[in-house]
This record gives sequence, C-alpha cells and structure tokens, in this order.
Amino acid sequence: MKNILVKIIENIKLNDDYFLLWIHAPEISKSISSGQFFEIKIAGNNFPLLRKPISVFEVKNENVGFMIKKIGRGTENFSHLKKNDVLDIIGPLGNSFELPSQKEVLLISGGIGYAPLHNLKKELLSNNNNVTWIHGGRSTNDIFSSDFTFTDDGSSGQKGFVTIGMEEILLKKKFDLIYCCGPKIMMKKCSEIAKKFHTKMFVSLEEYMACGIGVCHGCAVAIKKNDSFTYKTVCKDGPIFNSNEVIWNE
Amino acid sequence: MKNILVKIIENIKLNDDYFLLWIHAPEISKSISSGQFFEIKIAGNNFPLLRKPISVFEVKNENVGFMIKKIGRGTENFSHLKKNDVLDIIGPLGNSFELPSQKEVLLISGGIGYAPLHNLKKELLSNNNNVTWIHGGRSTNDIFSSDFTFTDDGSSGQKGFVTIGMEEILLKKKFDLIYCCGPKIMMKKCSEIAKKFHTKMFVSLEEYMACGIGVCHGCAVAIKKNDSFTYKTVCKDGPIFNSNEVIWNE
Amino acid sequence: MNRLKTKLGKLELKNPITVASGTFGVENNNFIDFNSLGAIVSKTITKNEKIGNPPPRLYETSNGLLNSIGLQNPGLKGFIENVLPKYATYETPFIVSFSGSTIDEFSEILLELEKYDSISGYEVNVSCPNVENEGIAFGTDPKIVYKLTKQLASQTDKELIIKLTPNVTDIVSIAKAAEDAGANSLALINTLLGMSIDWKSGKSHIRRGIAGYSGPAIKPVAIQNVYRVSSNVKIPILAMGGVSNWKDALEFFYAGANVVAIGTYNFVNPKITIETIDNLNRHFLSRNQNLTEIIGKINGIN
Amino acid sequence: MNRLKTKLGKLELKNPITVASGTFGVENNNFIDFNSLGAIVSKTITKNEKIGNPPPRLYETSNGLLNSIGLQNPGLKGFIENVLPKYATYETPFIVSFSGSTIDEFSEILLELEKYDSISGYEVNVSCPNVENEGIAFGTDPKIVYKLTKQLASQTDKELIIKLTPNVTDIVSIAKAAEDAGANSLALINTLLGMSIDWKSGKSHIRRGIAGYSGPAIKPVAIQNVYRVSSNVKIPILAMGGVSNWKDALEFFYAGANVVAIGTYNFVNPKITIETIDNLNRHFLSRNQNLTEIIGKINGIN
Ligand SMILES: Cc1cc2nc3c(=O)[nH]c(=O)nc-3n(C[C@H](O)[C@H](O)[C@H](O)COP(=O)(O)OP(=O)(O)OC[C@H]3O[C@@H](n4cnc5c(N)ncnc54)[C@H](O)[C@@H]3O)c2cc1C
Ligand SMILES: Cc1cc2nc3c(=O)[nH]c(=O)nc-3n(C[C@H](O)[C@H](O)[C@H](O)COP(=O)(O)OP(=O)(O)OC[C@H]3O[C@@H](n4cnc5c(N)ncnc54)[C@H](O)[C@@H]3O)c2cc1C
Ligand SMILES: Cc1cc2nc3c(=O)[nH]c(=O)nc-3n(C[C@H](O)[C@H](O)[C@H](O)COP(=O)(O)O)c2cc1C
Ligand SMILES: Cc1cc2nc3c(=O)[nH]c(=O)nc-3n(C[C@H](O)[C@H](O)[C@H](O)COP(=O)(O)O)c2cc1C
Ligand code: FES
Ligand code: FES
Repeated sequence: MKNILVKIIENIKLNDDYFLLWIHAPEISKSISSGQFFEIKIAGNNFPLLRKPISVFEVKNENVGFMIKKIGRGTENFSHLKKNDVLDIIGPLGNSFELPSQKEVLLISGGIGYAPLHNLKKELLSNNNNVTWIHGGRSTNDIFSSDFTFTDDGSSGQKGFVTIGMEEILLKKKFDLIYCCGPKIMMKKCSEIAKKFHTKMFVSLEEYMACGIGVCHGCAVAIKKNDSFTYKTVCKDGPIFNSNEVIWNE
Repeated sequence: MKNILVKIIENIKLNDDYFLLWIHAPEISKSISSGQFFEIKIAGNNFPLLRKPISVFEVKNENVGFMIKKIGRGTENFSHLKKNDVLDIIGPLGNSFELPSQKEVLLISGGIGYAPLHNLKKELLSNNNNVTWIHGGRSTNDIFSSDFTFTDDGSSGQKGFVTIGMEEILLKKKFDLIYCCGPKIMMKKCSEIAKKFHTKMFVSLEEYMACGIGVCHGCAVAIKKNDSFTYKTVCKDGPIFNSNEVIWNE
Repeated sequence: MNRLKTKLGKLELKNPITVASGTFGVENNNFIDFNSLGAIVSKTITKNEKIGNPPPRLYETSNGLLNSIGLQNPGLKGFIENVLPKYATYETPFIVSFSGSTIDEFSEILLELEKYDSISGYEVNVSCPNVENEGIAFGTDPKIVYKLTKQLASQTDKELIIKLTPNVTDIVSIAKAAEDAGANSLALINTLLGMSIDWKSGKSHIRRGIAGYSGPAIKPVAIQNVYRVSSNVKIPILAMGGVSNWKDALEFFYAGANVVAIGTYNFVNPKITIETIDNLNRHFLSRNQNLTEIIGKINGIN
Repeated sequence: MNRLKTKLGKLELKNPITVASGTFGVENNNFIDFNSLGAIVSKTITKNEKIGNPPPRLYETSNGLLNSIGLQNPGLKGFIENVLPKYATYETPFIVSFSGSTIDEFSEILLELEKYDSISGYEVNVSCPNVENEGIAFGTDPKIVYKLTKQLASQTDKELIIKLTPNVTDIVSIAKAAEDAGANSLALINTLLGMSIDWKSGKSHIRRGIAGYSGPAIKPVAIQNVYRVSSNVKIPILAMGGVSNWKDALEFFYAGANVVAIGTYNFVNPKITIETIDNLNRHFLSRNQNLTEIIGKINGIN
C-alpha cells in the first residue's frame, strides 16, 4: 500500500447518481487485485475529514477506474472532479477475491455493489471461468450491464429483488462459487440462499472506516470464532469474507 | 437594518490585495449613511461561520460598493465572487459620521481604513466642506488616491507614517474636524496629535463581531464614563467614536 | 392541527424552538416576528450592572465560537426599566435568565422579577462562580444546586428552569439535584470551556484566556449530555448546543429534548429560528407525526 | 543544531511530535519512517484480550470524529508476542499505553512490561471504569489517581505518564494528584464524550450510544485544559486534541505542552507527523529560536 497523489484523467457521468472516475496511477496499478479498495480524498480538501473507501472498478494498464454513487458530501465532492484535478489516495487496501479457474461462477450485486465485481469478472473470464451475473437496484439509474436484471420498482428488467433470480438460477444450475456485494440486508438474504444450496459464497462488506489500514479498529465486523465470535476489520482482514463466517445480526 | 440577499454586479480587482465588490441593493441603498457597515456572507456558505463586517465604500444610486482587503479565509472567499453570485447581507449597521457643512475637514486613513472615508468624502464635498486627505499604507499596494501619501517602505509617496503628514499639516493650517480610520496603533497616535492641536476627531473602530446588531456584546470597546470607563459596542454604539472618549490602552 | 406543540414544565408552547440566552435581543425583531417563536429567553441579568470583560471577547475556531462576554448586562433595575417593556407586547412566553454570586442574590432577583406578569418563567444560570463557596461555580456542585433550586422554587409558581453547565464530571447528579429540589425543567448545555492562541505571537485570542465554546463543534457533546440527563430525570429539557438547522433540532428531540434553543447560529442566519420552525412543521406534516411522538425515542443503542 | 529538542520527564526527544494512542500502528510504516518521530505511543492494551464494542464504531461529525472502539486489543500476552517486537527495531522511544479495571491489574501489567528494554515509558490510560469503585472512571477521582500513580511509580524507573480525561469538573486537582504521587509527566486530553443521531430514523450513529469525540472540533477544549494544567503543575505535558498541522502544534506549545501528539489527523493525512516536524523545524530555524523557548509562553491574558 502507498499514499500517493494521482491525477484524474476522466470523470464520466453515468447518470444522475453514478459516475466513473479514472486516475493515472502507474505506481500502484500493477499491484491491485480484484476486490481491493482505496481510501481516497481530494488533495488539499479536508472536509469531510475522513477519506472515503472506494473499490477498484477496473484496472486498465496504468489507469485505475472507480465507479462511485453520490450519496453524501464526500461522494458529491468527487462527482465534481475534472481532468487534471488531484486525488490523494491510499492503497491498494484489503484482501481480494479468490481467483479460481475453470469454474462456474455466479456474481450477485445490488446498486453500487456492482463496482468491485466488475474487475473481478474480467479476471474470472481471463482465467477461464464461466461467469453469470445477476444485478439489481432500486430503479433504472441503478442498473448496469449484467445477465439478469432486477429493480425494486420494475423500471428496468424484472421487478423484485436479486434473491428471486438467485433462487431460480441455483435451482436450474450448479455453481462452484458465488461472489456477492450489495446492501447488507441483500447479502444476508443471499448468504442464506447460498447456504441452502450448499454453495460457497464470498461477500464484500462495508463498514465506516477511519484509517483503512487496520490500526484504528473502527471498521469492525462480527466474524464467527469457535462457538462464539470476534471482531475483524473490514479494511485489513476484509473486505472479502466467506459468507458463512459473517454474523449478520450482530 | 435588513437581512437581504443581493446580487454581485461586479468584482473589480484593484491589486493583489484589494478588490471592489459592487452589489445591487435598491431596498437599502437609500438608507445608508457614511460610516455605516454591513455584516456580509456568501449566501449558502457557512464557513467561516460568522459574517464579516465591511464598511460602505460608496453608494451609487441603487448600487453599493465594498472595498475589501484579503487577509484571511472570509475575505479570500469574497475575492472570488463573480457577477450574479449572491451575498447575504445585514445592514446598514452602526452609527455614522457627523456631516458638517462649510468646514475644513481632514481625513486620515491607513490601509483598508481608506474604505469608510471614501463615501464620507463624497458627502462632505457635496455638503460644501473643504476636504484634505492623508493616506498611508505599508507598501504601494495599500495606496489609493489622496492628497498626501505615505508608505512604511517608501515604495509610494513619502516614506513614513501618516502621523508625520498630520503633524505637518496641522502646524500649517487649522482644521475644524478630523476623521480617522486605520490600524488601532495609528488611530491612537493620531488621537494624541489631534488632542495636542485641540482639534475634534472621530475615529472608526474595529472589533471582532458576532451579531453586528448590538445583542451579543462581543464587540466591546472601552469608552470613558465619568472618572472611569464602560464598554460600548462597536457595532451599535459605533463604529464611529469621538477619539477623546476612547480608552486606547484598555 | 398543530404538530409542533410541546410542553416545557408548566408552559405550553406552540412550537419547540426558542433562542439561547445571550445570543438574541430586541434588535432581532428586524428580522423575525417574535410571535412566531415558541418562547424567548433573555440574556442573563445580574443584580447590579456588569460592564463585562475586556476585549477581545470573540474568536471563531473551526466550526465553533469562543466568547468571553463576562455577563455584560444593565443589571436588574436597568433590565426592568428598559428591556422588559419591549418584550411585554408579544404573546410568546418570555423567560428571564438571571444569575448571582450568592444564593441570597439569586433569591432577591427572583423576588423582584416576580412582580412582572409579562415574565413567564426563569432560566437560572448557575455557570458562575459562587462567592459563598470558594468561587467554585454553583453548577458544578449538586448540593449547592439543590439548595439554590429549593430556595427559588419556594418563591415562584412560574416555570423554573435550571441551566446546567457541561463542564462537570457527572451532570446527571446535578440534574437530579435540581429535579429533587423542585425545578420544573432543565436547560442544557451552557458553553464548554475553550481557548485559542495565535500561533505567530503566542497571544491568547481572547483577553481573559479561557472562554465559552459554542456552535456546531459542540453539538455531539450537547447531544450526549441531553441523552444522559433525559434518561435519568422526569422533568422536561430545553436543549441547546450547536443547532444550525432543523435536522439538528430533530437529533436533539430524539435524544430527549422537549424544546430546542438556537444560540450561535442566530449570528450566522438571523432567520434560523423561523426557518427551523417552518421546516419542522413540514417534516412532521409529511410524516403525519407529532413532535411529542419522537421525544426521547432514540434507538439502535446496545 | 537541533532546534526541536524537548524533554518529556526522563525522556530526551529529538523532536516534540508523537502519535496519540489508538490512532497509529505498525502499518503506518508504509507511509513514514518511524525513526523520524519524537516518540511512538502504542494503542492501549489491557491484561486480557478485548474484542471491543459492536459496530458501528465510527461517525464523522462536523470537523470531528466519534469513536467507540471499546479498547479492542490483543491483550498483554498478544501484545508482547506480536506487537512489541515490531517496534523493537526503531531507535525512537516506544511508549506503551495500558489500562486496567483494578489497581492490581494496572500493577500486574506494568510488572510484566518492565521486563522489556525496548519500552521507554508508559502512558497510563485512566479513562476506563474502575470496578473497585462503583465503575466510576479512574481518571475522574483525584484520590484514586493518586493511589494508582503511587503504586505504579514505585514499580518502575521508566517514564511514567498519566493520561487524563477532560470529562471532569476539575482536571487540575487530578493532574496535581498524579504529580504528587510521582508521575513524571501528564498526557492530555483523551476524547470528550459525544453522541450523534440520525435525524431520519432516530438511530444512534454509534451502536454503544455515547462515544469518544476527537479531531479539530475539540482543539479549543484541549488547549484550555493544557493551559490550566501546565499553569498548575511542574511536570511536563504531552498534549493532544485536534492537532491538524504545525500551527496547531505551536498553539499547544504556547499553552504549555512539551510534546504534542497527533491522533485523528493521522487518518486524514498519514504523513502529517513528518510534515509537522519539517514545518516546525523550518519555523524555528527562520525565527532563530528553539522550541523550548516558547513552551508555556502564552501572553496577552488579563
Ligand atoms: C470497502 C468499501 C468499498 C466501497 N466501495 C465503493 C465504491 O466502489 N463506490 C462507491 O460509490 N461507494 C463505495 N463504498 C461506499 C462509500 O465509501 C460511501 O458511499 C462513502 O463513504 C459515502 O460518503 P459520503 O460523504 O458521500 O456520504 P455520508 O453522507 O458521509 O455518509 C453516507 C453513508 O456512507 C457511509 N460512509 C460515510 N463515510 C464513510 C467512511 N469514512 N467509511 C465508510 N463508509 C462511510 C456510511 O454508511 C454513511 O452512513 C465502499 C465502502 C467500503 C467500506
Ligand atoms: C466595522 C468594521 C468595518 C470594516 N470594514 C472593512 C472594509 O470596508 N473592508 C475590509 O476589507 N475590511 C473591513 N473590516 C475588517 C474585516 O471585517 C476583516 O478584515 C475580516 O473580518 C477578516 O476576515 P477573514 O476571514 O478574512 O480573516 P481572519 O483570518 O478570520 O481574521 C483576520 C483578522 O480579521 C478580523 N476579523 C476576523 N473575523 C472577524 C469578525 N467576525 N468580525 C470582526 N473582525 C474580524 C480579526 O482582527 C482577525 O484577527 C471592517 C471591520 C469592522 C469591525
Ligand atoms: C455570545 C454568547 C453569549 C452568551 N451569553 C450567555 C448568557 O448570558 N447566559 C447563558 O446562560 N448562556 C449564554 N451563552 C450560552 C448560550 O446560551 C448557549 O448555552 C450556548 O452558546 C450553546 O448553544 P449554541 O451552540 O447554539 O450557541 C452565550 C453564548 C454566546 C455564544
Ligand atoms: C479511533 C480512536 C481510538 C483511540 N484509542 C485510544 C486508546 O486506545 N487509548 C487512549 O488513551 N486514547 C485513545 N484515543 C484517544 C486519542 O489518543 C487522543 O487522546 C484523542 O483522540 C485526541 O486527539 P486527536 O483529536 O488528535 O485525535 C483514541 C482516539 C481515536 C480517534
Ligand atoms: S478503518 Fe481503521 S481498522 Fe479498519
Ligand atoms: S457584534 Fe454583537 S454586540 Fe456588536
């Protein structure tokens, strides 16, 4: 991991809520694995105080892409960034997705949970896996290219939750591995379904972060340990965990 | 006094340190007297928290001009304002300069102390007074049109303090009234000289302000009262005080 | 239907927004209609006139304000003659904040104020040094707060509010002392203690050194105190500390406030009280909910 | 000539900048050279491992941070086995922060740590509840602080720092108790107590409700505490609370700090400590002045 200044190459507006930020970062682009994230802030701007954890959406040679959803002050500020503006980033951070080969892999995402799976998909394919992707969101704005699409309001794809599609497809076909990222409640439901179908699943978790490097213990998540549990850090031990190890109700 | 939103008509850069901000404010432009000030902030921007007190530099029909010196975050922010940006202002505030007629009047200013005397001069002249203006500053950037000019570093006009010019001119000529605005130390020195020459002098004071309307008692200045003193508010009882009443060392 | 009605002890208020002592005065009627407020609280007055502390008295820090006014006020007599009549014309309940340096002094002020019908209640400022007790602030000792409150409660039937300082180890014990002694409600928080120094010269930005710290920066501390006190007493709470908009006010209601006062933010936006009332009104209408349904209903803690 | 030399009791430090407990760890060596720091302070450890509090544990407020980590740490044994060796390779003095729930527990931890030469001193975190004394935090009672400090002082010749909490009525009495009992220096301030609530749902942003409040918003409170304590004790002060740059550090030195720690701002800028040292160096060089000349030299107060 490094703390470096990088330049914005392009800020692509996807729709009113989402945008894609491309940075030029030769120093670190080669050391990134899918599922990792960066702690980013605008150089010289210390409001908000804390950096924002953002997953790697895609790595293209020396460039790194972040897909971001506007939800509050920090992400709103990012949305105004222009070419040549400077980001202050720390990363790559966290563990990464296991990269199998010659497997049947199911990806399930909700909303901005799409971001970390996008780079993963590319790597899975080039590692000779078969990939199926179910993506869901609240409404059309939350929908991006995938194999099966769901929206809460029916404005795109099928009306309903991704869990419907997950059950259906697992009934029809056997998968070796599932990767899942989205709202906590969605990941919890998906993890119950994966369990029912005895399929190994990894989730990418989110928690409020301060340091991003494992020193402050702020980003705790309850993980099973023997008959009880302990707290692990999303930023260092995670963000990827085996869904069976996560205590969803803690 | 009113709290209103007004539009910037023009922001004129005078030099690297000073700029002139013109607003369109028909609702209040006619009720302004020389020496009064406004508590101003950029609409929608609450950093810094407090408004900044700024004197009226000039009133031109429905427009009001502020002459501002960049010294910190607040004034720096103002310097970036552009045409059609919106200011949130409270005013006019405070008392105003006595407006005599057919008198010999001396104006003395230091640095940004120039601002409140500019409108006063216009009014004094149209009220048939004779006006002489001595202005001083640290360096060329701090110098604006006047009859006698002084700089600390000698880069414009005479090298030295305005007090030199004041003593010289008072030795030569009798003035009925002096108006003075500038750094505290300058006003203090000028007030000693005015006293020596038995000339009535008014000063425009500055203090840190919160409310600007006389309710918080934040902007206290020590003013003589019988054998002792009391604290008056610069924002409501002032900013103009008879220099003999001010306790300069408090 | 008025969704913003609330009670502060004996007072029924048409809405829960008032102003914090010392940050508001008659001049504010240039900006807002006083009859729109839930209540008005005066600047703290003392028995004799006080000229206050030497300047500089103010300094803005990052998202907060330091003040060292030193309770400048015209004294009881000056207040009654020149200030009180100006508020008598409004329907809005007028609450007088006062302070003293001995219990007798507090008691004397209250007795005099009791003569005026235009006063609806009292906010007792106990953040000042107690000369009877080695100069330790009244508000830091539960025993003294008890004694003082008991005395004042015996002298009035009007709303008696004790205003607490947050600069104590255990605010709950002081709140309970006031409640046990007969306070009708509690106001909190007064300012934190803060200081600021010019890094260039080493000069204190405030002449007296230690000052009162207010504004958005202290909001988390205020919420915490309101939550702890409201969980431990039965009497209502008039809360303040860093409120800058209606969302902040909601946070305080969830924490247990019955009424919310805005202080420092009056300087930033003199219409903030009215805007807050309007926005709260809209909020509760759109939720088809009454203010009183959410008071103290903080959740998610374990 | 090194203009930044300073002393913290028995320790001679090459510069006055260190890190606040709990905001820094071995991972920070990805960003800075630990040998450049004046000292390093560990996260607080306890006798047994602690898994910490349930999440959410963090929330950012306006210019401040709420945290509720719950002293998550690997315990004394885990610390000695896995953490301590990683710091042993640096020349920079390493100070271990620890805490306990009884005086015996503190004493036991110290005895064990005494075995390790790579430890230069101890920062005793007394902001935790005292099980022997009805759960009241150690740090709020001067008598208990005296007793605890006396005990620990008798057990070590290394630098003994007592870290004070600001959430008390009278921090000076507690500072004096520590001094009288043999503390070599004092650290202050630990976090204020704060809370934050989601206005939409009424849900506490922090699962445990009340949290520790740090960052720029608390700086005025920290300066005030440092000023008051340093004016009343003779032992040196390791100060912290909201430092975000070298100018803030200067403010603390003027207020009476001998050493300054940066906490929350390590999250914002992991190179902040080094940048602060560089800038202070430049500042004192350009003024032809030594750090020690300005410590406690606040002026302009009356
Ligand atoms: C490992 C990880 C990877 C992420 N990847 C992406 C991504 O690729 N694209 C994307 O758009 N979003 C991503 N997020 C979420 C993103 O970090 C938040 O949306 C962002 O921090 C919101 O900040 P804000 O100031 O806009 O909103 P705020 O209004 O400040 O907060 C809104 C919500 O965002 C979350 N949040 C705020 N601050 C933090 C913080 N410091 N740390 C963690 N969460 C916070 C909290 O849930 C909060 O309630 C990721 C989060 C994590 C933990
Ligand atoms: C009655 C009056 C009239 C003034 N007229 C003018 C004018 O016409 N043109 C002009 O350029 N300046 C004028 N000033 C000064 C102007 O208000 C300050 O320069 C400005 O507030 C600085 O703010 P800042 O954020 O840029 O600087 P900061 O870095 O915040 O502060 C620098 C210094 O400015 C002063 N200051 C800061 N905040 C305030 C405040 N809220 N109230 C009062 N003083 C403050 C203090 O002395 C402070 O040390 C006037 C001041 C007063 C009291
Ligand atoms: C300039 C100023 C003057 C104040 N004067 C008083 C006072 O006279 N009496 C009092 O009880 N509180 C006084 N306070 C404290 C406020 O009433 C309030 O408790 C505190 O500022 C917190 O609220 P805020 O953050 O909204 O300002 C004063 C505060 C300020 C900023
Ligand atoms: C996330 C976090 C964890 C902390 N953990 C500890 C701790 O374990 N022991 C301790 O004494 N102080 C702890 N503190 C308090 C800091 O050491 C410091 O006293 C406080 O944060 C003020 O400094 P700052 O404003 O620079 O952060 C912690 C603070 C934060 C923000
Ligand atoms: S954010 Fe600090 S440990 Fe994860
Ligand atoms: S600034 Fe409030 S009284 Fe003058």
